[in-house]
Parts: sequence; structure tokens; C-alpha cells
Amino acid sequence: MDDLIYLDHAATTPVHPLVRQAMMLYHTEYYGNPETLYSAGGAANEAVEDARRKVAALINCDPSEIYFTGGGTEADNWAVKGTAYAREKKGKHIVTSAIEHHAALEPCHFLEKRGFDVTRLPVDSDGLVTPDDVKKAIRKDTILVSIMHANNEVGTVEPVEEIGKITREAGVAFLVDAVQTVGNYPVDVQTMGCDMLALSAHKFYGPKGVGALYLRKGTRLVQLLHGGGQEGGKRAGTHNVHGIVGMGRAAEIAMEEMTPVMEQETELRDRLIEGILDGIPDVRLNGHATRRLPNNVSVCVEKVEGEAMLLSLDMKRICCSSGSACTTGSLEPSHVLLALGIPVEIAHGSLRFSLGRWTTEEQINYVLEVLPAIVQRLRGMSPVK
Amino acid sequence: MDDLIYLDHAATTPVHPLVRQAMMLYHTEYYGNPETLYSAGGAANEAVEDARRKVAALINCDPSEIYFTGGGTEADNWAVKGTAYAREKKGKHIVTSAIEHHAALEPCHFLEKRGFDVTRLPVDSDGLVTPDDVKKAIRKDTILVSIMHANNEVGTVEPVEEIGKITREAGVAFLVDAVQTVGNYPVDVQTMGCDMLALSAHKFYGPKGVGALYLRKGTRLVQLLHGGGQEGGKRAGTHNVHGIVGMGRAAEIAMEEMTPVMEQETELRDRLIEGILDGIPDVRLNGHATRRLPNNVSVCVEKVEGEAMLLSLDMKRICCSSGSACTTGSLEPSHVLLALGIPVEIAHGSLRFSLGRWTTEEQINYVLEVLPAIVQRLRGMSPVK
Amino acid sequence: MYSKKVMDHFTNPRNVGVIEDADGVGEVGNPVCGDMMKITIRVNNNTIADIKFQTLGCGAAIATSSILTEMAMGKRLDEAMKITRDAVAQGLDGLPPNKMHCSNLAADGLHKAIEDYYARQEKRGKGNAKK
Amino acid sequence: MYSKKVMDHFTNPRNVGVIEDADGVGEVGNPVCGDMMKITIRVNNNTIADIKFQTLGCGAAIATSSILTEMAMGKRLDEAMKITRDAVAQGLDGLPPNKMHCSNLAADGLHKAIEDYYARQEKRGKGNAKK
Ligand SMILES: Cc1ncc(COP(=O)(O)O)c(C=O)c1O
Ligand SMILES: Cc1ncc(COP(=O)(O)O)c(C=O)c1O
Repeated sequence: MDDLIYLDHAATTPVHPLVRQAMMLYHTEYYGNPETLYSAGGAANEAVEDARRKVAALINCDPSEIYFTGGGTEADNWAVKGTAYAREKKGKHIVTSAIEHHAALEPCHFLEKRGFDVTRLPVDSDGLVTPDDVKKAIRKDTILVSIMHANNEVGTVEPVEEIGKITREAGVAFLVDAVQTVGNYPVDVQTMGCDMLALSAHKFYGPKGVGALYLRKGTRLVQLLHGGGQEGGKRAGTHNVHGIVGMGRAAEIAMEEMTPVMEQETELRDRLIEGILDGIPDVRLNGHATRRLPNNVSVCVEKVEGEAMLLSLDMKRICCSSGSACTTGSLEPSHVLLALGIPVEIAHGSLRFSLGRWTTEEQINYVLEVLPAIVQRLRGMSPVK
Repeated sequence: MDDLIYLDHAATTPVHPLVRQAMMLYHTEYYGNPETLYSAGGAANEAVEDARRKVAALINCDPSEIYFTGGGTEADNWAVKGTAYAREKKGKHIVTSAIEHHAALEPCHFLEKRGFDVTRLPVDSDGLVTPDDVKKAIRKDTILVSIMHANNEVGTVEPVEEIGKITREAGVAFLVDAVQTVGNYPVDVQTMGCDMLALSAHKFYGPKGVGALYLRKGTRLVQLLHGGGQEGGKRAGTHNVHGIVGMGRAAEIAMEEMTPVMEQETELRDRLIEGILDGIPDVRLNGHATRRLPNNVSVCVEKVEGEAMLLSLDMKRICCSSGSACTTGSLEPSHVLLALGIPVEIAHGSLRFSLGRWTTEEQINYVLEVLPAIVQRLRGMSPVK
Repeated sequence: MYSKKVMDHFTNPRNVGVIEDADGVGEVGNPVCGDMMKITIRVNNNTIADIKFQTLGCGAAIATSSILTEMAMGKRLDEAMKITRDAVAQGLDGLPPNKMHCSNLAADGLHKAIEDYYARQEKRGKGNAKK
Repeated sequence: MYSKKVMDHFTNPRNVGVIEDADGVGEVGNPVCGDMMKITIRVNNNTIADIKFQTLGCGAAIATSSILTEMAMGKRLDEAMKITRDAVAQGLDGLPPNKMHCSNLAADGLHKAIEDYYARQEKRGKGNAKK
């Protein structure tokens, strides 16, 4: 896939070669179960604890506050449902936003069907949650506020620090879905003041199928996966040792290289945004102009359908994504785009390019070269002028 | 770890070199997200579907009935809780056995605290569940029967086929925890007549952190992981592509080689059992003499504590496990041993050797050489004669 | 995910455009639901002598429109009316399940164009009758 | 999981055995709870002149018993009574948290043996008084 122009890092990233190397031995050499007593398990156990320290360092918490999971989705589900069950005696009200990832929204929906009450806060046209809205939404029976750090579709970075202050004052648990930011953008659970934070390795050059939940010491949470006594009795299941090792190594690399990578991404991102807006008529940028992920370029191309653009780009070996309904087979385009107030007919023409650490200027130039022609061809076939 | 005598395959297996090889490319080459449209994701998607077919073939079901999970624990939790939520209008009674794995027992316990009623059937001294007990336990409000295929500690293989007939007649969902058998012992969901079956890759030479739930077509189940639309909308979370690929390859190898591996294991197992019973006084075999996993040797050595034996064996580079309380830091020895009616003071001296495809006669002979001396030394230090 | 045939029709769509002064026009869908299609036909001796399409939509929508025009071209109107959603999908060597609505759209567009032709004929007939 | 020191004491336990006609005997635990320990002491001038142990239990139980005998050997009885659970664990460079109860057992066994010694002395004293 060397000639591939991969611009879908928000969906998933390739595994860093150093990460892959770190994981290598854990399939066939140090395969022991870390929970076992004998020394073969000991090596695996040490590797898991080493990874825990590295992940903790990346988000500035104590290693004992990191619980490994099978991915970001599990971390989100656990945090939402586990808080609900742990605190339901106090109340059954949850505050979240309209633009959360499904992994955080759907557990709320599940709870709603089981007697909980969910407030989904609107966002402004840039995709920002208003902290004051959170404050107003908190009631006596509110037990959880769940707001993402940065949105995966439009890239807007939310004011989680301000929200954290509000939840602390109110004594309400605060979950931050930081799946898009951890490893790609600075995350500090102390300044965020959150009680829980979800992350996923495959978004920062680690392997798929492994994630973690940060759980502030003392935060009550009912288990999602019950069984063996792993993870201090909080998350059962044999440890995904090689995955966890990979996640740890990826965290370590991110610690070291995040700043220069972000700088480079930001530059290329702005080049791509400008190039698209300049080169193609009737295009708008989605999300906040400046408070956005360094790697996110989200646009709506009017009077073109997103999937048709994706396919055309794919034929040019360019990978990106779209919030068009037709990419998922649903009838409605992405709930995020609609929550930003983008008209449905325009939301159908959304395109998301998400850059990565190996994205080059040549690749961006190439996208800018081919995209206008693709749009022109598709518009030429359309009955809507 | 080449000189290691690894006899803890029931805890976890090393990854087969061919499995490792199969997974190799999925970190750095075919890293695309299988849910995406473009061709880079297509390769990943095909690999996932190929693995699904292989796993389905191994247990004789349709590929569309396989749902990938983050391990056996997730599969068990999903099946138990998902059935409870899907059928709670019909009733809130669950039938299970006293010797299930915690991954299946604990979700029942969780439900119990939330208004469900759980019957834990006793087993006989060989660890067998009596099908007639299941029949008698089923009530009008019974919604789920959960019985494991083979027990992980004592190796007894349960009469799941007969239980399957009973649950079918009664119209009650039947979950089989087959984590110990799939890939190591024949599993056929059709003859079992089960509606759900849990499996885990790292028990049959696949990677850790990936498993599956077989869900018979038409069986209703509420999601455990809500979010994106993966796995037909039933299990959210970005696919653990490399893990799934590894699981598929492991299933394929198991299909081909299970019979000879089982034969070899059975022979070595019987050699080890006989050698221990003959060579050490006051030792008893746990579990059924013949209806047992081909790789399981579980014994209780009277008047010795299990962990002390584990440690001593570890110093001889032999890895095995124990259901002794002291291995887990709990006060009670394994619930399985106690359910078999083994007195507590004897259960403390349990040892489990679980053989694997690469276990050799020399290794077994070595264990038989060193174990008697270890027992003798520890007994010599004991105040109990 | 798409068959080669779909990709071929998406990349090189046949009969794109609008027939000026068409004998029948079928418009289906709308921008809000993401797919829109306009089919124009020229009819000679109850036969589709020419057909063109314009589509705003996903890859499947464009490919089904394209193959539909191929399938309909030269067909008698009653036969063309029988072109089903399944026939269109089969013509493309299948479509992903969640894209079946797109083939629906194409067949609908054709049927509407033919109905439009009949309606115009009837009108003209009535007009003649009045004379 | 265990420190080197634990493994050393487990592998080469010091002072295993029973002192015949001991001056004090302490037995703690029972086979049902998995750990059992018997400490026997010889006392000279209010000092532990000799000490031996027998233990049925896990690696930590054996190691704590062993180091306890080392720590107690030669100590005055009142000092030996002050050997705490934590001191035993520290002597082994720490124990895993879930093994702390084992070090408890060892200290308890010693304290019982000393109490047994005092009780015997008292009896003997009383016996003397009667004479
Ligand atoms: C914001 C956000 N939350 C949660 C998830 C789910 O993470 P995972 O795919 O690891 O389950 C994703 C990505 O898919 C995401 O972008
Ligand atoms: C019978 C049984 N069920 C469930 C599990 C849990 O599987 P996993 O470790 O993959 O979560 C295990 C093994 O740990 C097992 O032996």
C-alpha cells in the first residue's frame, strides 16, 4: 500500500513499525498469562504494567488509574453504563451532547429505554458545546456528564476544562471520550478535571482491539465485563498482552513526538483546507476554524454525493471518509453534521480527510490536483444545477 | 522460553507460528478499517469475512452466526446479559451450574442483584451436571440455561447435547461456554442444540484479546457494546482485524489437526495421571476419569499447599496452575473443586497440568521425575503428618 | 465492496445527459434524501429509441442509472416497464444489501418516464379527439 | 511476583523442624484455611536460644516462617513479642498485597509460642508456691 494516500487516520491508523516490533515477542515468547504465578507469566505481567505506566504518563495520571479494555467502544460503554448502575440510587439523569460518537451515545440510548433520562445538548454551528448549557442542564438527579474531547467527524475541540470545573462543583461524574485526541493532541486528565476518560490504541498508531479507561481514584463504577479478577477486579478477561504492549509503546512514541507531528499536520491541514476552498466552488468547511484537531479537514461539497466522491478518490488511491448517508446505508447523513445545522442536502456531500504522521506535502498537493476534477465530473452528471 | 515445560494451556496458549505469520500484514499493510468503503478497507474486510467462515466451519454454523468479540469473557457476558435484557418480559429466571467459569457466573450474579433469579445446579463428584436437574429446574419464567462444554479446572465434559434437547423442548435459550473446547475438542453447535456458544482464540493457539459468540439465527440478544454499526449492528467497536485474522487461521489449523493432536494429548495425559497417582501417595484425580478434556490433568495432593508446589515446579521451569486459594489471594479455594465435594483442606493442594500440541513425552517424564521430590520436601516441612 | 461491473458503470457511465424535447421525462428522489435522478426517453414505434440519465447520488445510484439505460435502450415500452429493481441489480452482478434502494430508484425513474410518455400520448389523443 | 528474598527463604528455609521438649509451642492456622504453622522455641535467660518452624502453606507462608525464625533467634522475649507483621514482610523485601495475611500468621505463631512459654512459667511458679 506504499502508493496509497491514506487520509483516514481518524478511522484508524497503521501500526507504527516500532510498535509492531515491540509486540513481536508477545505472541510466541512471552505468551504466558499475566495473572499466573510462575515466571513465564511474570514477564507478561511486567510488560502489561510497563504499558500501563506509559499510557498513564501520556494522559498525566497514576498507572493504577488505567484499566485496559478491548477498545474505545468498550471504554465508553463501560463508563456510561457502569456509572449509571453505580449511581442510580442518586439519580437517573445523564447529560451529553448531540455530537458524541455512537460509542458514547448509544449506551445512553440503551439506558434511556431502561428508565434513565438523557439530555442531549445542542452544539453551535462550529460544533462547540456551551459550558453554560452543561451547567444549566445539571439537575439534582444528574449522575453523569459525557462530553467528547474532540469530535471525530468535524474535528472541533470541546471546552472540556471548563466543563470539568462545572461537574466538579456539582459533584457529577464527568466522562471525556478522548479517543480522537489521546496520542494525537495533548490530553491531561488533571486540567480536564474529568473522572473518566476513554482512549483507543488504533487511533494513535497502536493495534486495533485494545483501549483503556482512565478512572480517577475513588470513582465508583460497576463492571461491564464480569468474571476473573483481572485489572484489580474491575475488568475481567485474559489480558490482550501483545495489544497492551503495543498500546504502551505507541503512547511512549506519542509522548516524544506529538509536538512536531502536530505542527506538521497543522500546516498540511491548513494547506488542504485552503486549497479545497479556493479550488472548488460551493464548498464549506465543517467544524471550528481554529479550535480543531490538527489532522482534521472536513468539508461539504454542495450538490455532490459524498460516497461518489470517495469512490472516485479511491480510484486515485486516496482514502478518506464521508458522513454521507450512502456510506453507511442509512437514510440520514451523519448526526454530527446535522447537529451543526448543516442542511441535509448539503450534509450528503461531506468529505473528511484526516491526516497522519506520515502524510506529506506531495500527497496533499496530489489531492488538491485531482479533487476539483472529480467534483466537476460528478456535478456534470447531476440533474441539480 | 525454549527450555520451558509449559503445561498451562488451559490458561492460555502460545500463538502458533502460522497464525503469527497470517497476522503479520494486518498491522502495517492492510491496516484499513474494514467498515470503510475504499479498497484499503476492503482487504481488511475480506480478511475478517474469511476468518468468520473459518471459525464458523470449526463449530459447524453459518458464518453469519459468528460475532467477533474481545475475548471469551465478553462473549459470555454478552450472552448472559443480552439474553436477560432481551427476554426479561418473559421471565427473570436463569439456570446455570455451580462450576461455570467466573466469566459466565459473574454476569448472573450481577443480574441477581438487579432482580433476576439464578439457580446454580450442583454437580456430582465427577463434576457432571445432571440433565434431569436442568429439566426440573426450568420454570415458566426461565429464560436462559448456561452450561459450559468442558470445565477449565477439572476437565469434565458436560452432557450439553442432552441439555440442548431439554432447552429446545422448553423453548429456553441455551448458552454453552465452549472456551475450553473450541479448537481443542470437537464442537458442533447443531448436535449441541445450543442458541449461543462462547469461544476465545487464545485457548487454541490464536492471539489474546479476541473471541466470538455464536448466535443462532433468530436468537434475540441485546447488545453489550453499543455504538457503531459493526457486526451487523450487534457488536460495536472497530474490528480487531489482525486478531480476527489470527483467530481464523487458528481455527483452520484446528480443523485440520485436531484429531491427531487430541490423540497425542490423551496418551500423554493418561501417562501423566497414572505416573502421578502411582508415584505420589495420597493424591486423587479431580474430574471425570474418561469424560474429560484430552489435555487436562487435575489432581489434589493431600497435605501440601498448591501454590508452594507451583513455585517449586516453576523453579524447575515447569508451568502449571492450581485452584488453591493462595494463588489468587482469596480465602477459599476454587469454587469448582468445592462444588465437586472435595474437602476444603484437600482442595488447597490442587494442581492442574494442561497439555498442548507441542507437549512431549520427555516433558511429561520430567514432571514425573521432579514432582514426587517436591511433594516430599513440602510434606517434610509440614506440621500436619 | 462493489462489483467490477458497478465500478465500470460508475467510471464510464453510459448515456449521461438530457434528451432535448424528450418524449418522456421521469424524475425521482430529491436532494434531501441524497439521491436524485432524471431519465429522459425518445420513443419510436412504442420502442425506446434513445434514453439518457442524470443522477446526483452515490456510486450505486450512478451505476444503476447507467446500466438501466443500457437495459432499456431499444426495448418495447411494455417490456421496459417490466425492468425490475432486481433485474437492474443483477445486471451489475449484484449490489451490497444496503444499496438495493439505489437500484429501486433507477427502475422507478424509467417507469415514471414511460408513464409520462403515455400521459402525454393520452393528452395528445384527447386533444385529437377534441378536434 | 515474589522478591528474591522470598524465593531464597522458600527454597532454603532456615530452622525447619521441631525442638524436642520445647519451652514454648505456638500453633496457628488450620488445614481448612490452607495455612498451618507450628513454632517451637527454646528459652534461656529470657532469650530465644533456639527456634524452629513447621509450615503447611504457600510460598509466602513458608518464607515468612523461615525469616521469622531468623529474626527471633537470639532476641529477648519482650523484643521478640514486638516483631510485627510489617517487620516480617519488610525483612523479605516486601510481599504482594494479597499475601500479607501470611506474614501475619508467622508473627502470630511466634507470639503464641512465647505466650505458651510464659504460661508454663506461671504454672511452674504456681506449682512452686504450692510446695
Ligand atoms: C470519538 C470516538 N469515540 C469512540 C470510538 C470507538 O473506538 P473503537 O473503534 O476503538 O471502539 C471512536 C472511533 O471509532 C471515536 O472516534
Ligand atoms: C471456560 C472459560 N470461559 C471463559 C473464559 C474467559 O475467556 P477470556 O480469557 O478469553 O476472556 C475462560 C478462560 O479464561 C474459560 O476457561
